[in-house]
Amino acid sequence: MTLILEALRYLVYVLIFPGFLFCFLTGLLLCGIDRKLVARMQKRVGPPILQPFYDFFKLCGKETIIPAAASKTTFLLAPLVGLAALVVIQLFIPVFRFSAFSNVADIIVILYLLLIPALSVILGGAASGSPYAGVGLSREMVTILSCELPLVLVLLAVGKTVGQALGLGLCFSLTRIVEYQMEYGSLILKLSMLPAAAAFLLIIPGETGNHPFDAAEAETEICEGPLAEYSGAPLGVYKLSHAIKILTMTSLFVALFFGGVGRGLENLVMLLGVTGGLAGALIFLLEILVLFLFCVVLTFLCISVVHAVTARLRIEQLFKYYWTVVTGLALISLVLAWYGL
Amino acid sequence: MNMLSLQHFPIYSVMVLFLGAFLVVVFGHNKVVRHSIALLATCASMLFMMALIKPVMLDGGIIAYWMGNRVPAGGYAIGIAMEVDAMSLFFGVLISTAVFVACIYSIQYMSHDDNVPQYYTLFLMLAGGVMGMVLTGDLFNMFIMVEILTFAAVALTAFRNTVTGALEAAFKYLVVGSIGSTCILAGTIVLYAQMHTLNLAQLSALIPDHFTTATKLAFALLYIGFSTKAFLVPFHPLAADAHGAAPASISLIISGVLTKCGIYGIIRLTYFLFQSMNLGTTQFLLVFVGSVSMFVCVTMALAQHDFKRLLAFHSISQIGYVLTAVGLSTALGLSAGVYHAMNHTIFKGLLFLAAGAVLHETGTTDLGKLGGLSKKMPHTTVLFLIGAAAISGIPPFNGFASKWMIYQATYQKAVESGNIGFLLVTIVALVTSTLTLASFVKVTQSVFFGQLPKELENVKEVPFGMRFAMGILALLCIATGLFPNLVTRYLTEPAATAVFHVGAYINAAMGSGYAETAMINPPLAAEPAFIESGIWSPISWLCLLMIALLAITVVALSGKYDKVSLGDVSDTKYQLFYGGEANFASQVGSDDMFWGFKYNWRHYFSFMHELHSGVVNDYALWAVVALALAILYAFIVM
Amino acid sequence: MDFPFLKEAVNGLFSKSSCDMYPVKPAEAAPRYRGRIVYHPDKCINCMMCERVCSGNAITHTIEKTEEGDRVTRTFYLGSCTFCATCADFCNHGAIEFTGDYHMVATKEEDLMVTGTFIKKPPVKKAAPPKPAAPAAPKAEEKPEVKAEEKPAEAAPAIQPRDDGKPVQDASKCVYCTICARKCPAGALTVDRAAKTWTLDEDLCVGCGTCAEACPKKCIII
Amino acid sequence: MFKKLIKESTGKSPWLFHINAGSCNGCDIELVSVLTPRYDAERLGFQLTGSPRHADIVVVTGPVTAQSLDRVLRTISQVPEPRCIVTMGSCPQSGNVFRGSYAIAGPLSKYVHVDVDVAGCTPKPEAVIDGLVLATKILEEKRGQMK
Repeated sequence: MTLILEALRYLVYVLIFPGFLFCFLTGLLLCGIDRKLVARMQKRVGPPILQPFYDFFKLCGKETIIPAAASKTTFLLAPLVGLAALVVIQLFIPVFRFSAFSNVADIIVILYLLLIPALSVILGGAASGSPYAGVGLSREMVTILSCELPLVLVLLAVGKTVGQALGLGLCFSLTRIVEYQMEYGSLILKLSMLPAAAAFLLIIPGETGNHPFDAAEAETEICEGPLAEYSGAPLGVYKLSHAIKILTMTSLFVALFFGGVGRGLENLVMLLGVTGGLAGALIFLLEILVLFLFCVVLTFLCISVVHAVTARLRIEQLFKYYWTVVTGLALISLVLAWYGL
Repeated sequence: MNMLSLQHFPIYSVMVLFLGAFLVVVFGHNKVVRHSIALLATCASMLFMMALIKPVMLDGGIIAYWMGNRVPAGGYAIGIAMEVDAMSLFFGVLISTAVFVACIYSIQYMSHDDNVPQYYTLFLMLAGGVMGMVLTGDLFNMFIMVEILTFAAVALTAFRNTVTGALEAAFKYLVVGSIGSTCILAGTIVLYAQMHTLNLAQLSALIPDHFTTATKLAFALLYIGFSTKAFLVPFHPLAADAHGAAPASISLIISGVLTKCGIYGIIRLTYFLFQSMNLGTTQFLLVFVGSVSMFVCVTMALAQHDFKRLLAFHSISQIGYVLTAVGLSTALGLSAGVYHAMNHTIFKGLLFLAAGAVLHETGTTDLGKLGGLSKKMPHTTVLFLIGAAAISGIPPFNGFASKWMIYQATYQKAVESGNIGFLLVTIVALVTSTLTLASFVKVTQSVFFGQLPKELENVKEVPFGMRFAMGILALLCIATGLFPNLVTRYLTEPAATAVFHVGAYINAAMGSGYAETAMINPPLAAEPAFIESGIWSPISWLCLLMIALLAITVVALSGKYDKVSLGDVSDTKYQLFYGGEANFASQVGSDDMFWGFKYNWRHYFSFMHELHSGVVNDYALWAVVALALAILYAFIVM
Repeated sequence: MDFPFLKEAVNGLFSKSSCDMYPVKPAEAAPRYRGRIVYHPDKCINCMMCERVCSGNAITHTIEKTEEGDRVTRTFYLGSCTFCATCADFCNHGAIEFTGDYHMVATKEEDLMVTGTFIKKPPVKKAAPPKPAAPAAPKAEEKPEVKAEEKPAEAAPAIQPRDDGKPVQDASKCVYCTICARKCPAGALTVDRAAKTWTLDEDLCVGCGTCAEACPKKCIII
Repeated sequence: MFKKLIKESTGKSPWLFHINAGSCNGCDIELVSVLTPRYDAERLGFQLTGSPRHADIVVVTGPVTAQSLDRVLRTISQVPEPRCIVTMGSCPQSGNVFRGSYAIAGPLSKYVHVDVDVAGCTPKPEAVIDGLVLATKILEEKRGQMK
């Protein structure tokens, strides 16, 4: 009996809460809020918040054309694999106290899992056979390359700080990082972690392919790069996975640097005097809400403002920017963490 | 099957191969006989090795077999010994499977060529040499086996002498390879002069107390000799030329197996003979050479525009990973390195066989002339993608499991030893893994996807035999990737512990108690701790991915995701969008991919371009300079 | 590391959007905006000047012969019009007017057609006067006989305009500078400076009045 | 329920693809000005896309010169169903001042069924918005009739 219950619980995790439905709704909502904020910053009225939902369902209704030069199965399968991998990554990221599967993976693994959605775009573009897609996937690969080094440094710095504090040398497990922050306060408050947080903020638009770093899907120069030949439902799945990636990166940032907020919520609930089962549920809801709010603020900070204010970088400027400025920031925090500050 | 009857299996597995080589010469002109002899020989040697797994690996026994039963008398080992402990058996099993798969593949692959009997004789000689080198317990015997495999490999590189550059590559390989062999020979002679014995076990008992300058010279010579065989940094251009010209099954053997012999030799040298791994200096030497060859070869691979040369540079960069992990001399590091060596043989073999398939069908491996092969060769594309994902460390595959262990080992070593150098190694390792992914994206786009050029119109799928061989390797890729804990517990950890139990190794050969008497400080026999700081179970991850993928496909199919509209090129609707132009063949050239990265590193690439001049005397010069540096290093720093 | 528009972006966030919400709030075109054409057929005299000057040749007309004159229906095809309003300028009868209505969206061709019809009474046909042997004589006798019955004679025998809209020349003031002949678009006038003759070819003349306007001495009355 | 949701969202998120068939760029800049803050077509869901595969509404400007004819027709054929074709300005409807010239391949309606014409030699942005809103209504009906 417990096996069925267990299986059901896993199914709920995968399909409902931190899984598909939650990602679908919050991802598209974040994308809608981002487009609205960018419009407001340009003194425009901007599309309604639910515009990404309309876009997604319209694309589902469109006809899916497969060009004769494309190889059909990879062309159709690539977006689905990318979306599935993104949903699975979201399962590993703990929402403050609650963590669905977080004992299964750690941050280096998440670093590598983040490659799969980007690879699904590359494979989809390669499968479509169009030369625009060829240029697009070569730029997409350079973008991954440039985001990888600073992301590695940030994760090593966090692993070192938490590992040293917990006394086991290095700790890559996300749950333990969050628990550490619960006891000793969020990592954002530590001096050595500030440059790492700043570096991570600069990585988010690059990793998700947002405006200043979207040389890979530049709709003006190379007709949306790898997505040039996509139409209908596969294109909708790609736009959806783009939106969910924003959610994944921002919630990863919250888990890594704002873990201590969970303790604050618990104290708040304790203050209100709610006890017993209700308290657990309340904390759970509060956690989700606070996570969503943090994600919105972070999306505004690192995606919308940067989108409204900057122009698109050429691909080698993007690479140079990431491997000098952002890597420098990350290196500072790594060295500080190394010498135990 | 008690210990006694198992004793003969190592010599059986070596001799079967040499016997097969002899028989092929005699009866080789008939196709069926030739193929059956080759298959039987390789299969027999693999079965002998498999049979030894249970006793040696799991029960921890060590087989010491004296040729002609000349047991050591009076404390001196006169006879030639074959000593098989967990480490050599691990490499033995790995090599025999790779050789067996290569044999299956080459049956159909070599059908177009002429004078094939000579191919199989050389092939079996090479296999015998490699098996002999890994299982032998005698230093001079190891040198002889190295000689056999080098000359067989040189002859096989030049087998298709019509291919441009084959003879020149073979000549280069011959020159630098023989420099390496002579270094090993010189080292053996110096050691023999000092220790008056050639038996590995006795040497590893005597050398640590006589750490004189002569033995240091021997160390340097042997190290350079074995690193030539493993194509490490100063000798890596050889590999690129050799693979470029050799037939694919031979490339599999050279990159998958020969380089492992070099690594095996270095492990024996540093952990057993000189037991110098606890010295910081040898660790620095190995880790430095490993990470330099890791980074240099991956960047060189990015600049290639020939499929096989690109794979060759990648195999050296993966060997760099293995050497870095081995050089850490922590239990986790050694097991990660050995695990990555196994994975490398599997996925590199798969990639080389895929390259062979492309060459077999289209006649060229130039990335510029290929394209769109996935429509014509779907199975090869899928198998290639599995290999590419494995080498670039995508989670469910085996490359990721071993690379992830390597990152943890280096980072742990950095934390324990407190010196930031190892941290730099972890970062270089992670960046190199992404660069590997980049170069395999380049190959995928320019060979298998993109536009199908006119002249490749009538390309067909590869015959079943070749696909079957690739299929075995692909299955192994996935299997070892999904069950890392099984592989580590039954294969790599016994091998790693065997390396730390030098005393047991010596006693097995020289009779119990010899190690304690002969050595002042008997080797540490501490139980190595395999602590892993991260948790990662690929099985549960894969189940989650499958559930999510299933859910998404069900939702998609209900939303009529597969109701797609297909049509042929004549209707303009299904032509590619070129900004309105008519359909014309335009493929993103393989060497202007990643323009952004290459532009930022243009000084580095131009410097590398001049360095790799392709002239044989440059490479010979490098070999000698590396030897000189190694000797200097051994004298001053060791 | 300067972000040029950061300040504008942030206070843009908090200020009202500068969008004037078109479909919700209707927007007026500029005062003298040249939008949809309105055609007043009654004023039109079918001089076809507008058709001739229209750069997009968007104006076409059809004539049907009917008993009380020929029915002229003129259509302005907005789909081919550049809205330069040259036709309006050339139409000295003010038959073409450009309104401020810019809503010219159509799914069918016909919605962009602006048409108008009117009946053009034929000119009163009289016996074709004999070809004037002497240039001076015909114009003198031709005029009084036509005009005699309606107008009481004024002090100076002023020249009365003819009823069929064709121009009449007042010989006393005319200096035969031949400007009117050169200006006449239809080439109906021939003026001979030496012989001081001013002859009008009634079939060619469409009564557009360009000669009257152009005459420096204002001696042509229409 | 799902089909109704798709039908409605087809009307709410029309993506434009702009084809310049030899236009004098008067209509091109007017079309882009529709996306500027003052007229802001994005609040109705309009978005300019880079590839015809992503487009719902194709806006054609310019008198379809002979050179650009087969390119325009090929690009329009590559737009997935349900699609609308909007001609902007007088040129694509009739060739305007260029009618009759050897270089003009005639009005677009000769080759393709044009759904909405926005007349005006550079129609006012408000007129363009009207045209596009009318096109989205037609798009919604087309989506309704589809299977």
